[in-house]
Amino acid sequence: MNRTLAVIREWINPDWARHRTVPPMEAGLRPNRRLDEAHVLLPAEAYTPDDLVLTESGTVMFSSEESIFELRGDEVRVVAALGGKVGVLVPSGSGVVAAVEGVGLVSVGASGETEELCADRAVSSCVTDAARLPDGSLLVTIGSSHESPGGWARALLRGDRSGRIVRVDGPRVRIEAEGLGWPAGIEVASDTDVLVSLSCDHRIERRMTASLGKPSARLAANLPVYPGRIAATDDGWWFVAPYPRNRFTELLLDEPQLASEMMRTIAPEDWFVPRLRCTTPYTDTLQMGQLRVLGVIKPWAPARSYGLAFRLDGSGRVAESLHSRVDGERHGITGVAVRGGRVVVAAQGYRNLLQPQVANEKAVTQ
Amino acid sequence: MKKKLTALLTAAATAMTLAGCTVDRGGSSAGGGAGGGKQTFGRNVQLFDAHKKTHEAMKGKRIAFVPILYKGYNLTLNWGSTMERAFGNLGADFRVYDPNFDTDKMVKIINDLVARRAVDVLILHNPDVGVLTKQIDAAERAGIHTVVVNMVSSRLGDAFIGVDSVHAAEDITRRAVQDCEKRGAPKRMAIIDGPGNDAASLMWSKGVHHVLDPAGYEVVTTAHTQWQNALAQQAAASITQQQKNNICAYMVAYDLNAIAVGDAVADAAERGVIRPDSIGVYTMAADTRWCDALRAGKVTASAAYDVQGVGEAAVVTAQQLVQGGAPAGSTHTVAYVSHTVVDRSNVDDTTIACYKGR
Amino acid sequence: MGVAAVDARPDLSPRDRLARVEQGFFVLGITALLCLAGAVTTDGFLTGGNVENLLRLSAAFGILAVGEAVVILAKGIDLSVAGVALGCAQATLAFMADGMSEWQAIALLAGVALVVGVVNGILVAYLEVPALFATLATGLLTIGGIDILLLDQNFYSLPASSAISELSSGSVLGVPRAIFVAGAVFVLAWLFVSYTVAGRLTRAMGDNFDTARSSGAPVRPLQVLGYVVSALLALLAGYMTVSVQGSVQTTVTSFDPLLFTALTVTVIGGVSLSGGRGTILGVLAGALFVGVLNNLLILRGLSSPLQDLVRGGVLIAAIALDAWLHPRDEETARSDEL
Amino acid sequence: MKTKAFSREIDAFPLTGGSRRDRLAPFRTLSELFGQRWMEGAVPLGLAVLLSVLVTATTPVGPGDAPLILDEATEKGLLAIGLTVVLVGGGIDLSIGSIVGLASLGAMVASRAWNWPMALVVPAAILAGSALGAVNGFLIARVNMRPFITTLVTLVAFGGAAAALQSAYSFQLGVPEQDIVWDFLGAGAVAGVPTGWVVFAVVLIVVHVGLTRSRWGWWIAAVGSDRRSARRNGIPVARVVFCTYVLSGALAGTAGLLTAARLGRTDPDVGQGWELVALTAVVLGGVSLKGGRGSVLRATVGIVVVQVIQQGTIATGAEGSSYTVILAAALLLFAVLDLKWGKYRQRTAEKLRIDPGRITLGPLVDVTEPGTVWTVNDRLTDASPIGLGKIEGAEDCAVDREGNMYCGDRRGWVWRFAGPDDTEGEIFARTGGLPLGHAWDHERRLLVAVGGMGVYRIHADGEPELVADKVRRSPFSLHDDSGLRAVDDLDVTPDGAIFVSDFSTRTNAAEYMVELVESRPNGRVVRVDPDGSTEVVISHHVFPNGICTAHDGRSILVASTGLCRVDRLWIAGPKQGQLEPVLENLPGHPDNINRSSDGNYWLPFVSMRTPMSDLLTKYPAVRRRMTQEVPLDSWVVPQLNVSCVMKFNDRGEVLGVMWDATLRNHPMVTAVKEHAGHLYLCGVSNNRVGRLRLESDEVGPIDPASVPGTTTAPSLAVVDR
Repeated sequence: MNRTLAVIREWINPDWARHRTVPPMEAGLRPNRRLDEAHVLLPAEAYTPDDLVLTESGTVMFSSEESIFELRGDEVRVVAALGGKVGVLVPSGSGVVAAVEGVGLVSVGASGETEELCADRAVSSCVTDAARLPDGSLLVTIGSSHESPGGWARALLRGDRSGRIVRVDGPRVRIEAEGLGWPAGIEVASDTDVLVSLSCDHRIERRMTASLGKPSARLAANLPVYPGRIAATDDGWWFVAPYPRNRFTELLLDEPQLASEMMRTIAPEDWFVPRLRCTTPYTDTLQMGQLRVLGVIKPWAPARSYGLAFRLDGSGRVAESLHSRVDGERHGITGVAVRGGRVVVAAQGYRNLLQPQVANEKAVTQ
Repeated sequence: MKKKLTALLTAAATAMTLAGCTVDRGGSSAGGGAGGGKQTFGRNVQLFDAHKKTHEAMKGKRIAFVPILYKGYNLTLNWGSTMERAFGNLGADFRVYDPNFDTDKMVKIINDLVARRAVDVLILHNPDVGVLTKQIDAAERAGIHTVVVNMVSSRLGDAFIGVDSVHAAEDITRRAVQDCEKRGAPKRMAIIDGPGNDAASLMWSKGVHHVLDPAGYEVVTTAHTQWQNALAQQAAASITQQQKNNICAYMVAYDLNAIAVGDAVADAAERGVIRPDSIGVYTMAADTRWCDALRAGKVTASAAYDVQGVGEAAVVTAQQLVQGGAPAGSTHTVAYVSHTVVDRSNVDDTTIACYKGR
Repeated sequence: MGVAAVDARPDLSPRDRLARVEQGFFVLGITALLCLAGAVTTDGFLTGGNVENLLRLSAAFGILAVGEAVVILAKGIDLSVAGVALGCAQATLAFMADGMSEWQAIALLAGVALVVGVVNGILVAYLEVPALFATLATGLLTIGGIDILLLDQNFYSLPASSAISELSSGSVLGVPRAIFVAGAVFVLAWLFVSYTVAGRLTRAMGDNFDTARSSGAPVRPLQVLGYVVSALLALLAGYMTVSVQGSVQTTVTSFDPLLFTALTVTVIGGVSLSGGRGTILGVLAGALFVGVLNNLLILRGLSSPLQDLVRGGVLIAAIALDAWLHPRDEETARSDEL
Repeated sequence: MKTKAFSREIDAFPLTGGSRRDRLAPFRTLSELFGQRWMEGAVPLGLAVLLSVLVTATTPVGPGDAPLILDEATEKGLLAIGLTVVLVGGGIDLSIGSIVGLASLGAMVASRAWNWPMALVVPAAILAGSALGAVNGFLIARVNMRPFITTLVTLVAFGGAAAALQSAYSFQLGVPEQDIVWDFLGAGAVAGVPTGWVVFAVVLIVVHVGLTRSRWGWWIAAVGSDRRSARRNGIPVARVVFCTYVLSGALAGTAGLLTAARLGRTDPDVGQGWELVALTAVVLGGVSLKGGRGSVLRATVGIVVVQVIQQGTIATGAEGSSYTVILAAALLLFAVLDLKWGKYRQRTAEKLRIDPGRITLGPLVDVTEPGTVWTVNDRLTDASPIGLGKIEGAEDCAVDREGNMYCGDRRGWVWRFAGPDDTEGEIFARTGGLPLGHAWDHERRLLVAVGGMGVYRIHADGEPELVADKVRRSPFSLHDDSGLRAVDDLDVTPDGAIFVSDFSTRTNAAEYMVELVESRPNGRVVRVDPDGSTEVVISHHVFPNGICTAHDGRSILVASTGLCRVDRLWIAGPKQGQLEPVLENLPGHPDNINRSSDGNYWLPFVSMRTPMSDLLTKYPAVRRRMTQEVPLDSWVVPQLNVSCVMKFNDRGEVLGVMWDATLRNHPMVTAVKEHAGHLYLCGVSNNRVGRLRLESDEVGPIDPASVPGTTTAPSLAVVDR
């Protein structure tokens, strides 16, 4: 019924028509090839890095599949093998705190000794990000209370708004905020408030630590991507964008009947939703722009998977961005770590760690 | 293109000649008149039989009253209500059609009624002498009786009922002359009438001149107002402004216009252009609003005529035509109702003055 | 390549030089001539009382002409002014006759006029209906609607004590109140058109709608404002007419002489129908000219048909002069500029 | 009359498996309807007639009132015709009401007061009207005054003149005497039809023919639509505008004469308010207010509707001014409607142009599953490229006996590569369209299906010659589908006729993606007779793409890209004119079929079916929203970046499939030609033509390039492998 109403409103006055649109990548997000030209740290296709941490000693600890690895120089060693899929890593002293699917929060020392921090059911599944507050407690974001971390696509299609923010202080666990659209990243912004990136709403909000339930100010809204984890730097915050927004998926969200039949009859990797990587071209549906003409796929074609990490400055303006466009394959950036001017991103889609040349360094090599 | 056009024209022309033009002189069908040529009553009748027969004659007869304007116009409202009461008692179907002061629409309504033969007696109120000629012919051909009120039209219907406006004009003008002599005012007057070429204005002017000319009075100007108060008021204000006390009376053809002229004169007096009560306002007919103006001293006197009487006479004539049985258009009569001069002194006790809309 | 010195101003043809002169002064000159001719031919014309009476009679359509000028400056036209003026005046008297308090009736009818103005504005600005048909239709709707819904009398007289009748009687600072009110309206309109942002933008919008719109002027609300102002001034003019006449008859069509006079006053005053040109002073001059003309026609005792004929002839001459002074540029002439 | 090769056209609609209701494309038919020229005034007209039906339903106005209504309508109709002509010429004439009054009173005064003979009165009234019109015309055309304010002033001036005339002669007008011409005009009849009606009908026909089919009429429309360009084209603008006002005056004069004869009214306000009625009628009829557009017929319907409304108000005896209120409301409503309708008609037609349909496809074969005949391999990867970097999008190629390869190019050229190792190549012919399918005819001359232009034969010197680009237009089609534009593949049959597939009668060859998304049966297969005449053989086919004459020469194979199937059409023998399925439910969308040397057929796919694209075929509404709201680049289509080449035999068995798993060299193949043991792979969006060496067991004795049945081709039964 509301469709005929919308048609009538548009007939009376064309400006009243409201259609979902995806904003273009412009200004700060102007595409470049910095991810495609970034240094590759790991051997190809060896690991699927999800999140990473830069330790004081200059090594890179990253989580892959069910264990945590440490990259020193160019050789990799296993720090610890945990019982479930390892998600987010948070630096704590010389070691890290890791969120393990099915187990909970586990603290892992530099030499690999593991100690279970909190096994409460609230933080045992679908932990997307965590941040350590100045007072020592941990703030953990739960993507959705019904889904596993891989169920982002189903949550998006179903319009699942059961995401939560949980405060973990030692054994005690308290649910701070509920009803969020897949919160995918959290970081301390200042001593009184934190930044939360809401993936399904394409928004990044600044919330008071005291009252996390109430949204206070938004740092950036209507982004052309689904924002992910956050890494604070001195001049702003680095954000990753694992999934780009696709205009046809937006249309799919308006057609519940088609979406439910798609979820029922088609395998999840063939759903027409944004993904970390494009695997099998043979069963993968194409959009007109992605046609390979004279052997070349145009970089500005509509994206099913995209590589993007961007830095917001204090006022919410995109200061800098790293791109791997549709004709590249370094897509699916899920983790970022910054320490002392060095930025390293984890490209889960490309199954590698990338270290883009920082602005000054790039000027030298050009 | 040329060829097509010429072919078209020749075809049209031949069609014309072939078909032959027939002139429909309106057919001579006398039309079965409602009365059917048979008198309802013989020489004498039983008491109760008369009552029954009258009702029978009138029962179910359709009577239509088409005034110039009905809604809110006291003159026609008065007639309409009288007819409604009378025909209602007799069980006749009486309806009023309001053309809202639009002659075009009045003509259409009459055409519609005659064409659909939806009426037996037509009571018409003509805005101008020559307007209803064709309509009355058509009505007679369709066997519909026509009664015309207000103004004699050149095509006489079955009957005309109205006021003897020339005689009334003469009476009121004599009264004006008496007032002027009493005051010793100058022998000059002004006439304010309607469009100026309609019968009412012409008869009013003729009546006034009948009295003024022999009395040596001079008519300063004759202003035409299309019966619009705005124009009457503007004319009065301008003439008063120009003549000041050089005239002694306004002869206004229409009572509503007279009120506007009265206002203008009162206003001029209040602004000191003329001495108060130095100019009289005389008119014809007197409805309640005119009487209020009279009591307020804005107007002087009027030749009031029996508006109620016109309504009653129309009802009576309609019944006679229905019972008379003579076919429509066979008899033509002209009849006048009474009128008398009314001023502040005798307005309260003359019955025919200050007629109301009900 | 040196800069070509543009020195000699292009010599203006007499017609262009005449066209640059403010049309208002031009018309005032002709009015003065007409007064002279009138004074010579008809006695009792130049008397103070007659001039005052003349001004009082022309106050009503003067105010109406100002409302019309504001709309025409914005390249629109408002044919509903007569309908609003007479309709609302009749309705006010009808309510007062039914015993409603005067101020309440006036407030109610002001609301009605406002609604008609806003409807006109929306039709012309947002639905982009040609102003000619929209206002013609709303004028008829107003007067017809009021006639059906509210009026049940054919003739209403104005109670002497009412504020409306005060409008035209008595005097303020020695000047009769009617003329004072009309003067005030003219001054306010002049200030609005010359010195307020809205006024200037209205003129700009009339001159070139697309440029005004692309330079950020709120064109559509301005058009609505223009029609609302015109409707309210029409209401005031209606009350003025009724107070001068003292009574009102309800059998009147929308093409009433009032509308026709207001339009021709505006056009004679130099406010051209193609918008953007003309001043309030011009409208004042036009109003005086038509007022004097009417008065002379009445005083000469011409019958109303002859008056119409003469007035028509004079106005055709005036419009022809205006067309000759400001010729329509064939290059940019668009066929739908009625 | 040439006997048609096929008794009747084959309707391939049942192949889509859709019900009869799916055959009708509601939105697209609406879009075509809106696009028609006569629709311009249709909707306002339709609503006006609806309004009159409503009035007749609710009020006692019935057919009985028709004569009354028509009497009034014909008189005011003359005014409406005059006003329409003026409006079309870009002006407006409000003074017609007073001209009627003046003419009517003038006629009566002339006949009754001045006792002129009727033979003088009638022309005098008309001349008086045109003279008054001339006054208007002079002021507006010569003195260049604004039409609205001028005619408003003349309305009042002429009204005053009429009143003055009437007051001068009000006495003598009183008594009408009988006059034969007067009665004929008023109540007479011509062959039973009242005079007024006949006059109106004649005027209507003359003006309508004049306005629409004569130079004079076109000039008026030109001046009305764009005054400046009319003037620049040498049209005497001033004279044309002057004539419109004179015509309007004359018609008003005639109307005055008729109403004087019929009603004989002598009051001064004859014709008052008539201009408003005429204006409303014209607007109701849908005549545009901006000039240039409008027809007299629509104005006539408008005037009849207005009269019906008036008759309604009179019959019900409604309030006095209710008629003006209804008229004003109708004027307003129809002015808004005319505006909105004029503005949105084109936009709606454009928006509803693509109307996706529902097609049912079988279950999807999973090509990634190892072990089936479809399993992905990389046999095509190492085909040696010809014309790498020079060719841009060769959809098909043809190889002659000497091994010279001719292939198309998206820029409209036909390349020629002499022999296998010539990488330079030269432009053999320039066609100016999109050369798609290639084939050799009997005399070994190259036939090319040029997208957007039709079927061309290219001679040895590279000179293209048109073979066919026109088909008889299908009987009940709203839009013109006689052009042969989206031709894709063709082949020659033994009797010399050319069968060519035209995949869409709606879009052009370059917009094939619209057809992919719409999947409506817009395509057809056309037979081009040797003498050049064309006839549609298969109609209502969904995206017919590949055409290939079978080895037995008695049937042709038709591949349908949209329905992923291949069918066989018998063109000779007992089952002539029958369509039977050969391959169904293919995993991809088939493109050009070609014969192989071992008696089988090569069939490449232009794209592979994916689960999502199959699901979308079941949701036409979503696809329509996609085509309207989502930009072209984001339309979801089957996987066009990947395809394979398949070999099948006459009984429809898949013999082998070849892929390019690396997706580097030949990811998408649209046509395959076999010559001398090598396979030439063409791709419509590829920058090379691949030349693949076949294994010896795959090469047979038949020369695929020659038309089967002309050389001694072995019969069908023997060949299968």
